[in-house]
Amino acid sequence: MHTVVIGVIGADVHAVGNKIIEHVLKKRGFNVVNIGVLSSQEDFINAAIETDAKAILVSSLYGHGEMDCKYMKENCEEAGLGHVKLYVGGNIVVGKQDFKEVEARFKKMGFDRVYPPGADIEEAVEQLKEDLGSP
Amino acid sequence: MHTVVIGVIGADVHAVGNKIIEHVLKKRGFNVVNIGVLSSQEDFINAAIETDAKAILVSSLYGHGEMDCKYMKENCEEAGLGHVKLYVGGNIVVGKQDFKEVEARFKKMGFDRVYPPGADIEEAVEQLKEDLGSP
Amino acid sequence: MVKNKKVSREEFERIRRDVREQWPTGLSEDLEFERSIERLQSIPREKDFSKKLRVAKAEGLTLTQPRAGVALVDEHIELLNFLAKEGEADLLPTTIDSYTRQNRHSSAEDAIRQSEKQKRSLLNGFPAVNHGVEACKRVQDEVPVPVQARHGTPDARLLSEIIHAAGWTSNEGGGVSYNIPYAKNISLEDSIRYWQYVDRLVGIYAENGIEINREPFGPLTGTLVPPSITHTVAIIEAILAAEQGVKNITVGYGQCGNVVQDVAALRTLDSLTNYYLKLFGYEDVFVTTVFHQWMGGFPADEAKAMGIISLASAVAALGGATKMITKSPHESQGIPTKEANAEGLRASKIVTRLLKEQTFPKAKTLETEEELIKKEVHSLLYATLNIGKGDFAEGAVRAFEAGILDVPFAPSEMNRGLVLPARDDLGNIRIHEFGQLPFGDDIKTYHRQCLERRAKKEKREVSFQMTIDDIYAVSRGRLVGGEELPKGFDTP
Amino acid sequence: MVKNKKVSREEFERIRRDVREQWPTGLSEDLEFERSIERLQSIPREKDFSKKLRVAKAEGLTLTQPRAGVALVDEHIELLNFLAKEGEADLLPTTIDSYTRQNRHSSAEDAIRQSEKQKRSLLNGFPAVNHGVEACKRVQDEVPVPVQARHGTPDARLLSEIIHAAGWTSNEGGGVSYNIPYAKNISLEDSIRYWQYVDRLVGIYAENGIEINREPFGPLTGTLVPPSITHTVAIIEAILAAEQGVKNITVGYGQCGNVVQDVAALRTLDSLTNYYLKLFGYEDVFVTTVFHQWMGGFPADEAKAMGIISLASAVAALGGATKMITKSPHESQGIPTKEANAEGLRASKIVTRLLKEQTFPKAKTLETEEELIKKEVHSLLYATLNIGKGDFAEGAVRAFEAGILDVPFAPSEMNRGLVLPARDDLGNIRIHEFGQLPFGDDIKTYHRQCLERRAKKEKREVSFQMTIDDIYAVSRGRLVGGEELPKGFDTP
Ligand code: B12
Ligand code: B12
Repeated sequence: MHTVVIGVIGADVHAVGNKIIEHVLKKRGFNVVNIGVLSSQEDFINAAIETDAKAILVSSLYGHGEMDCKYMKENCEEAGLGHVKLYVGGNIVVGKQDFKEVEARFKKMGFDRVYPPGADIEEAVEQLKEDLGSP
Repeated sequence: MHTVVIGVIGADVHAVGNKIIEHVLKKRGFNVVNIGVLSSQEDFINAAIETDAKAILVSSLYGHGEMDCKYMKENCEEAGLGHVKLYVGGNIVVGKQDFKEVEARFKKMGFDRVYPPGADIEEAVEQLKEDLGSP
Repeated sequence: MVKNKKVSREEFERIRRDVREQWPTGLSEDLEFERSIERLQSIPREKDFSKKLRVAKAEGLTLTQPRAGVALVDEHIELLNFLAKEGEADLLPTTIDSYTRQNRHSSAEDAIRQSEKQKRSLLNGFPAVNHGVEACKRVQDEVPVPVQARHGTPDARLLSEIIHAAGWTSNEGGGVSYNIPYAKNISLEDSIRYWQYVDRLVGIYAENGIEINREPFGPLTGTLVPPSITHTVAIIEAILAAEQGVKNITVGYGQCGNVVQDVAALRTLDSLTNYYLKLFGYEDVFVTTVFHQWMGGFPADEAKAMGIISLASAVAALGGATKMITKSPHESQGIPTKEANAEGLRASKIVTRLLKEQTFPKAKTLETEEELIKKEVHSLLYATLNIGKGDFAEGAVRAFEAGILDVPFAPSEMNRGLVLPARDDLGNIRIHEFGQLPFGDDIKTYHRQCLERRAKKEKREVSFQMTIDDIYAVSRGRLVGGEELPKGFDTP
Repeated sequence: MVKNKKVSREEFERIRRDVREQWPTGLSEDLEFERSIERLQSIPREKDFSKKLRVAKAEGLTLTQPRAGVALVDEHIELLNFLAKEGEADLLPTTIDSYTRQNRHSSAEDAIRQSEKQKRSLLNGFPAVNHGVEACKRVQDEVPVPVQARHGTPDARLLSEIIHAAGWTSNEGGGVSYNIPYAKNISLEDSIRYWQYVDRLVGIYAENGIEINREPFGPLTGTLVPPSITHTVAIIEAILAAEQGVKNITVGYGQCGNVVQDVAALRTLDSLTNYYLKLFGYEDVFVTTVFHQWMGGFPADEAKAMGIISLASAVAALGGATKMITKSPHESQGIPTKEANAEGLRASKIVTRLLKEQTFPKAKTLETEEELIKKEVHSLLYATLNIGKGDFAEGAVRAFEAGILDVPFAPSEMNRGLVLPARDDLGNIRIHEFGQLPFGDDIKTYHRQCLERRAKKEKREVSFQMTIDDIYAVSRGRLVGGEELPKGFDTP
């Protein structure tokens, strides 16, 4: 059973998607560590270290995602989590922007997968399984 | 009291605006000859000749206005009505088009004034009074 | 004088020969019944209007249907497919152009040529007669949902022959509803006869096991027509159609604006039509209703138009309409682009689907309004039947002559035009000049009281100016014309 | 333990000194009461929130108000003016950014600098504390309609000081409603104390003849919260505010989706708030209501979003809401452009104005729903008061601890999160797991019966999956999640 860390980054309190993601991932056989809303990069990183997680799924809904995720990949690497898959999803930038560009921006920041607003979590689980392989 | 001919040209049956235009023009002191809907160019011209009208106000709502108004100025001139003011209003072309262009098209066809969809008839009356001068 | 009597098969065939001669496309062999019946039998159920309406009624759904039609065939098919896919339309129309509606097929022919040359539609609809059966078959075959002809044609005999032979399973219109708002000096006797022919055609198909949907045009002039007047015309046309053998009828109504009046109108339209059909012995007619989104002048602003479209959708869904004719954000400007048309459709669709499980609750005010509509319709139908000496066809002709039936703002000279409507303080459409409408004093007093309440509120007399204000009101963002809002509270 | 007791002036002044030190802008001399009172007295009536609400209530109007806020002052003023002019907004907000909401003013400062550099707003709102009184005065002065701060700040003391000193006449929030949905581990005792301070500030202005409007945040998580739960929180906050001297309160409610439940909710929100304020001795509080357009997930399609926005507007108008918070066609995507925001506003505006004269009719189903909501609110308030030993402040804290008050999907650890809602067969929000809610068996049985009806229809058990389906439903174009429509009847 793979362990994954999920949470909502920054000063963001959008809790609904987070609760559903937890529910779906558990149902689909993951060991889910949910650090909830209002989580800092450190919270994510510490949780991943403590639980030996294989992936971190960052949610950002409220628009400050770009600022909150700055240097997250670098910080992960510094903490020895270079191997951990880094996903981000939600409404990760301010306003309605061309998703292709947004995706490119976040990929450049080191995220492995970037999801547009309202992305289907079931589909994301398939990709997660692909990326992580069998446990 | 100036006499003006009003009506709706072509195979057009939109009667509501026509009835209101009649009401407003009468209230504002015109002698109104209303030939109603489904009127041909000849109907307009004959009515103007018979009543010695100073202006013809063509309504076209249904979209065929451009075809129905073809050569109307020329036909007026031929009938000795070159001096009669020619106005057109309503939804005079098919679809939502840039009104500046539409206006230019109809002015080129010889119309003195061209009105956009939903034009305020009270304002048009002011312009009519200007154009015709005191009776 | 025209009578509400089934046209004999011999008579029908006699007229038919002349009708088919009206334009070369009428002579196509596809119009022979052996061929057309086979064609109609081959229509799959998901493209069959009657069948889709039956499912919708059973499921309590309100289906969406736009207006749409352009001059050329390929472009028209593309347009309809766009509306099915991007607009998620449940049903599709083919709006017929205005030359065809007046049987001016050679004007239409010119316009087709010009449209081809200029590569844009110069017609406000699809000239189905000019294009003929083959082209109409393509429309039916290449579009994924049921298609209906929608027009405004006093004499639609050839048009109807062609579209049904092509496999279209629904046709809008009627001898009154496609005359009074759509013509100037065609006699009602004539137009009723023309439409008896159209209905008889559908009846013949019915005898051969093919259920074609027919839809009287509900809103008439779409301009402040009180529900009882449009209902009466719809019921008369339903009866005339049923007599000719039509088995699947959709009666229509155009949004008035007061939600309670609208819901009352939708509910009574269904119940009264069923009641009168049965009363006069037409037992096996399947009745559905169609709600037309606001049929009067629209505001120029597109967002506001979307507001009206969605509000209308809520009323249709809560009122239980089986389908709804949608408008677009371009309504006040001109025939919509396909994109604008699809926007109107999608806004409509989500509202009807969100409200799918819900109905407007029974309430005292709703009951009162329903009772009023019923009483008025009873009066109008009684007087119509009376002046027709027991016959609804003759009755319709004579009732319009006498002003017993009278449609506000109609262009037809067959219409007396003595009735003047206006809104009351709540936005209900009431009558302030009754002309020759055969209403009792109780009804008249009620209307007057309602209007007096408004007059008092607005501190002015009930007058024609009030009616004019009401005609403009919606396009200016209000329902009841006249009253000014305090500064800072109205549109800037 | 926090008590529902007016904060003494000395205590207030003592706290005030610390509050003003939280960020340099707090030390502005404009915050001195002599200056701020003078400032507030100079606000013209057309820019005064309370006054405009009073007129709206008297006229039976539903006013429109968007969400809007960007990082920089000039851009923010431009945005608000655009929404007033092109959006015809009756009232304006200033939505505060999320760093400020968490009192992270130095993060906000960074983001302001970055926004200046990148020439686009990197903040999801206007950082009013960082900008300070002078800038906020400009907002008030350069915008033509009343302005309100809208945020989600558990500790909004400095923010509130600054905006009122700048002349803003309304402030949203409350000790419960700006904690439970907006925080994770701030204690309710703290947030209630913070908001007592904010209310006391408004009370001091009231003592000086200045009526400032306060608005508890109605929808809470905006996610399937049954009306009785949001109503109870609103009423508690109204009482807490009144105790501190607030005289003008707007209680709020977020659209559920079933029209009858929504209208019942709006009507009972008004009557219950007035009832309880009077019952507890707060006689002279002027109460209005605000309806929030659908607060859950929106569909991505803009036309469909417009449909929801307009439907919500119809409900608000018919339900008699005094104002309405509007959404935009960009809702599902991100903070709207000003154009998209204005579109939502205009669609909303026309619907509320068209329906201005109308109200939803009294009906049996409406009464039943109203009775249910009342009964539930009575139970919740009774239990809250009881556990608070007669005190609503202490009661609120202990009720959340005990799960007597419990908000579905809230992020706060102060919230038990045991309640699970789901829609019934008509789309009403019901409860399927009650947690510790103090409802009697009659209420619980009623909810369960409603849900059973749906379960039967959908041929499955009432479960968490049903709740999830309902959370997604509206964004997928349906209200009740789950049930499939026959082929050809749903979104392609
Ligand atoms: C009501 C209506 C109908 C009613 C008309 C009833 C009747 N017999 O009168 C019915 C339902 C029958 C109808 C039928 C059709 N209609 Co129609 N109809 C309308 C609608 C909704 C309102 C028109 C109206 O009465 N407005 C109120 C009056 C007071 O305003 P008005 O007519 O614009 O006139 C005022 C001003 O424009 C101005 N004015 C008018 N003429 C002139 C002339 C001069 C010189 C001046 C100065 C001013 C002026 O003053 C008038 C008084 O204030 C409009 C759309 C809209 N405006 O929202 C479509 C509209 C006009 N219809 C349209 C069409 C296409 C049709 C149909 C072909 C098909 C259809 N879509 O069903 C048929 C046509 C039948 C035919 N042969 O003509 C289109 C025209 C498209 C275009 N030009 O691109 C419109 C714009 C709708 C649309 N967007 O598709 N329609
Ligand atoms: C409900 C809601 C709220 C509630 C939240 C209650 C709560 N505590 O949970 C309340 C009312 C409190 C709220 C507040 C605010 N909100 Co809000 N809110 C919404 C809304 C309407 C729905 C969110 C939701 O619950 N959706 C349902 C869930 C199931 O979907 P989801 O969250 O999108 O998550 C799913 C997918 O995105 C995906 N997913 C999410 N994360 C990830 C991560 C990965 C790795 C993967 C694979 C998938 C994935 O899977 C999830 C499950 O299916 C959205 C708009 C919308 N979507 O329609 C705005 C929205 C998110 N909010 C927004 C904003 C700005 C705010 C506020 C700042 C201000 C405001 N406008 O009032 C505050 C923020 C407070 C804060 N500090 O965070 C903006 C964000 C703007 C932007 N990014 O440009 C939005 C988009 C609205 C808008 N258009 O302006 N909000």
